[in-house]
Amino acid sequence: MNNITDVSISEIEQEIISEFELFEEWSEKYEYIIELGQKLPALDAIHKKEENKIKGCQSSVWLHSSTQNGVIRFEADSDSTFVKGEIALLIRVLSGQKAEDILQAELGFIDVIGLRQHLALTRANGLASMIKQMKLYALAHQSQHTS
Amino acid sequence: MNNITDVSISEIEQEIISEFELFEEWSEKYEYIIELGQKLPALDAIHKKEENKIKGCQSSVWLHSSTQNGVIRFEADSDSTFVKGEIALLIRVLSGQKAEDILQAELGFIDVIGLRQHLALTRANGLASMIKQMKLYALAHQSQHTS
Amino acid sequence: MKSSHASAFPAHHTFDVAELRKDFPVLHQKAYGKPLVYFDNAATSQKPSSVIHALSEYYSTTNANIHRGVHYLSQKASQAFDDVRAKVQQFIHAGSEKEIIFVRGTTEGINLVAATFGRMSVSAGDEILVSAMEHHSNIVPWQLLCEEKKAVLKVIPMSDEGVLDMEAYISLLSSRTRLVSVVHTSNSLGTINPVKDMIRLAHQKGIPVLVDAAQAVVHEPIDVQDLDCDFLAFSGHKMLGPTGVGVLYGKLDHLEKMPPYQGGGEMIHSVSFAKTTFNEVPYKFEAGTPNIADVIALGVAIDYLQSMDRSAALNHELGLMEYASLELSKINGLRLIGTSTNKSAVVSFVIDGLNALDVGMYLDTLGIAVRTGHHCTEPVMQRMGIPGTIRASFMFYNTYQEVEQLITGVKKAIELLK
Amino acid sequence: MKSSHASAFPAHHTFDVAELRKDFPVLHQKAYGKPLVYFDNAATSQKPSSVIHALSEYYSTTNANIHRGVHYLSQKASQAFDDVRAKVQQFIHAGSEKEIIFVRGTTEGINLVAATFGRMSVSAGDEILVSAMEHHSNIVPWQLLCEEKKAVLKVIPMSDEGVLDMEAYISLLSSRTRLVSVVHTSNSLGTINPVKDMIRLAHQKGIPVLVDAAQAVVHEPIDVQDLDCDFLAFSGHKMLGPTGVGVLYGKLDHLEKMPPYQGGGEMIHSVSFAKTTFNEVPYKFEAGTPNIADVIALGVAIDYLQSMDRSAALNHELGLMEYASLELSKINGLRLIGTSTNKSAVVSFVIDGLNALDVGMYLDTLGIAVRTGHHCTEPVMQRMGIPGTIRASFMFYNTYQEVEQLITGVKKAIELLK
Ligand SMILES: Cc1ncc(COP(=O)(O)O)c(C=O)c1O
Ligand SMILES: Cc1ncc(COP(=O)(O)O)c(C=O)c1O
Repeated sequence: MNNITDVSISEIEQEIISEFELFEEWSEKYEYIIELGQKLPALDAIHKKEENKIKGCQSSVWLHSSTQNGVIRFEADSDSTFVKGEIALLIRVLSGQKAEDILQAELGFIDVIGLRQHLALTRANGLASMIKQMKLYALAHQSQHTS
Repeated sequence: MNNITDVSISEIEQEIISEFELFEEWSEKYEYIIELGQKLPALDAIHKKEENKIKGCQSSVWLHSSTQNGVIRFEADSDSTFVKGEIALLIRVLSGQKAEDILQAELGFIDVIGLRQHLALTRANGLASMIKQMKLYALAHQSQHTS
Repeated sequence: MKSSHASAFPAHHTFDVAELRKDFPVLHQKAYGKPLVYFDNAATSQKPSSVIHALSEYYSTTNANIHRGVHYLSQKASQAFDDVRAKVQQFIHAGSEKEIIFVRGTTEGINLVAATFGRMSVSAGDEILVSAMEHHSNIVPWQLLCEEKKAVLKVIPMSDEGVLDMEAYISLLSSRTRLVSVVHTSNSLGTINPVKDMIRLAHQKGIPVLVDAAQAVVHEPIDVQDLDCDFLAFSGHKMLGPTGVGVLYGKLDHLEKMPPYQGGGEMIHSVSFAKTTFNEVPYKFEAGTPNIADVIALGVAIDYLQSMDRSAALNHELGLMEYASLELSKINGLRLIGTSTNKSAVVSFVIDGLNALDVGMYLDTLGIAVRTGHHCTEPVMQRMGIPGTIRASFMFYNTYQEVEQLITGVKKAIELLK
Repeated sequence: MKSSHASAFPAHHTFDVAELRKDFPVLHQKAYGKPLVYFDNAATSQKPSSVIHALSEYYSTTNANIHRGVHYLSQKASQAFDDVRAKVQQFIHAGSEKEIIFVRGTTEGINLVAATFGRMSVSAGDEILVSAMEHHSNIVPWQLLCEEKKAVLKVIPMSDEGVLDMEAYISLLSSRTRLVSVVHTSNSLGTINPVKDMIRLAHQKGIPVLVDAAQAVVHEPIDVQDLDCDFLAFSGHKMLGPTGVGVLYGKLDHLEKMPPYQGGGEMIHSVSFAKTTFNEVPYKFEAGTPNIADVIALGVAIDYLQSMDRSAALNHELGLMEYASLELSKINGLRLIGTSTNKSAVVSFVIDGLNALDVGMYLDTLGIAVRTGHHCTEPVMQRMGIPGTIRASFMFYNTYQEVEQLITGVKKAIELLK
């Protein structure tokens, strides 16, 4: 995840969609996302500070963003393993991409793999807020570089 | 209506119930009550004063009460012919009766002849308030005479 | 909606009332064994089967509390509920979903504005401006506010025809006016007010405007952005939807500045005894478990309206109104109340020497449902010098034959009651 | 409702859950192809077919606006509506029908009291007393009131078991206390508070008491005269009725002295721009078209409850709760939250190292509906030092097999998530 990726956002989204096509049941998707969450490297303690915190209704997310060689890197953590799994997907899609690409990303895969109806974007967790934060960071980065 | 009656309240109620048994349809009852209303003698203008007025939501009633030879006499008027018809029935039952009998009257005939469901006692007219006023007058009369 | 306006729309010969009536089960009821003629639509509209079915369907397959639940039913219910907010937004052309607040009805919508926006912007000596033809629900909340704040309620006068005096309106817009709250379509007179102009004039002086659209939404398309109103309220039950639900639209700018209304679940971000923070708009104004099922059924009512040829429906309604007005006004001693040239499908009238209640009850014996009395607009009756009217209000599912029954009924009532 | 209380009622072997379940269509739904296990009853209860049918029936045969209409449908609707007020009176043993006010739900009931009784009786420096286990709906209205009036919100503390500290309560009842507002049965802990004693103690000092009975009415008979509470609020949707309707009970004495809440139709006696007079209690508090259909359906929910053997139902619910508590507490790392000996049919728990949301979502994949989080009682979570709980709440239509599925599910969740 620390590497700069050459693969485009939509290509990665397509990959994820294909992976999820293997699952027929919501329970299988759930278990896969949990697995991704369990595998997500823990965020450095120093980044787990208040200003990086995004509070959802039932879980918290810490998001650390940085810039490296013109692309943006995201690292994140949560107290919920499921949310960590969702984070893992988002990071896979957005981390290592250019600011303008992140800003333009519509992240249709969230709908396609059936996460949206499974509260992914509801108030119960911070995923919607996390996407917003990621885009805001990309925006801030972009205006810094164009101004 | 000015005469003192010997017939008891429940006997008169029974009479009215028998009369209404002739009617099958609500429209027939309506027309009969209108007829009674049209026949009710107008109240003397001097009694149509503010303190005798009982305001319903859609019609007004003026009620004049007096005592004669130990019984109570009611006269009344309304701007609605239908309400006048209801008044005519109430007067027939209660006017000329003794205070204690008026106080005890349950006036079950209103239910039996099917007036209650036809807004007789709803807020649309002042009938419920009128019965209350008649009873209050009887009560005032009674306490005057026992005290 | 000029009276002449029936011709502004091409005649839709395809508007098939008989077919539409099949969708409304109540219309096939009998009253005292007689076919029901329902002309009390301004009080509440009847509901199509799809709306009725949506309620049973919801309670039989989905029912759950929304938004904070992680389980299947709760997600299904939340989704269905949230979809209606987007649907209402589109229905009234609001700029954002956040501008749509679910309330119990028009009355609660207006009270919400009075208790929040009103309390925050009105001080002693300030003025609130309403019209002479308001429903009690658009009078009493302002009277309560004015009493609390020692502010003054001013009234735009109207003519004998029931038309607002626009010159008086302009001169009543003062530097102390904090809000104009005006009815779009009068429920007792049928008058359609020039709200768009009124809003423009108020805005020229920086005065916000609330529109009471209770009688408007079911009859004509409403575009809040085109009107540029600051607030707009309506009731579900008057637009084919269920009782217990309505909508308050508010411009985002205002909503964000307004304090919360009721406190409780849903409207908070976090609660502690030390410090409570409020949720964002529109949730800030929706305390407690919402009326989930009825909101969902309201969405189905909107679907129904949008699936119709609305201009043909309006055309038909105005046709009924004009026909009824024409025939009634031929009757000796009968006087129409509310004769604006810009009218909705409402006919209000009085008959010399007859009590409105007696006439209404007589029509009832024939199975014809009209409303009598002041229609919750007592000041209109005071202005017109009458105790009340007999009112027939039409909906697209009414027919010319029904109007004929009404005319015949009124004539018979006069015979009987005179 | 002591825990030991299962034996206080004779065992009703005739309590036939399978038969009762037939009345509740949602219980026969599937979630992801799995039979639904509905344990989110404290959030909202499911509805029997009779209640669902009452809604379709009303809209298909009766629908009309009430009280001021003279026509057939309006009289039918008014009668049906008014009958429910009498039914509710009898259901909670109120002294008079006038003491029953229809509201949207518990939240609105409490807000109504805060905005009327509260505003009229609280001044700067006065105190309102609530408990540490209140739902947000019984905290935020008082915080808003206290902020407006510069009054102080005081809190009755509770033990680690979730039991109110009665000594602290007594000492908190001060000469400045204007109202005690306390939950009858906690939705997150299950604790049943000794409200009758609490009311007696408050009354000794002349302090009125509001009871939040949202979680109580469906499980046990409530007698407001026996409790002697001054106000009591509950929601229809938590007691087998529809969303969008609830009840506020208030002692007539109070209600008559209170100013109106919302202004509009129904709540007035007469309106003019010069002088408006208000209707009598309870109408004074019911502005606008009421939620007619849902009120009528609430009446049917009451009928359903009253047709049941309620003590057998309670016995069954408490049995489920005790069995679930016993089995869950055997699980390593699992901790029950709320262990009062006087408990309702709610089991709340946390699991070491696991996030409640993850567990809830896992159970959901099995078709088991529980609720996770703070359950709109954040201060309870703060007090217990946890972010939230997993909560299973039971109704008489739940079964022991379903509880076993829950236990198995929780064990599997731990395996998967650890
Ligand atoms: C104890 C308690 N009080 C109040 C409420 C609020 O009820 P409603 O959302 O129906 O207004 C609830 C429901 O969640 C509750 O459990
Ligand atoms: C013009 C107008 N405003 C407000 C209302 C009040 O609507 P509701 O009773 O649904 O709150 C009505 C309904 O009677 C109305 O006709």
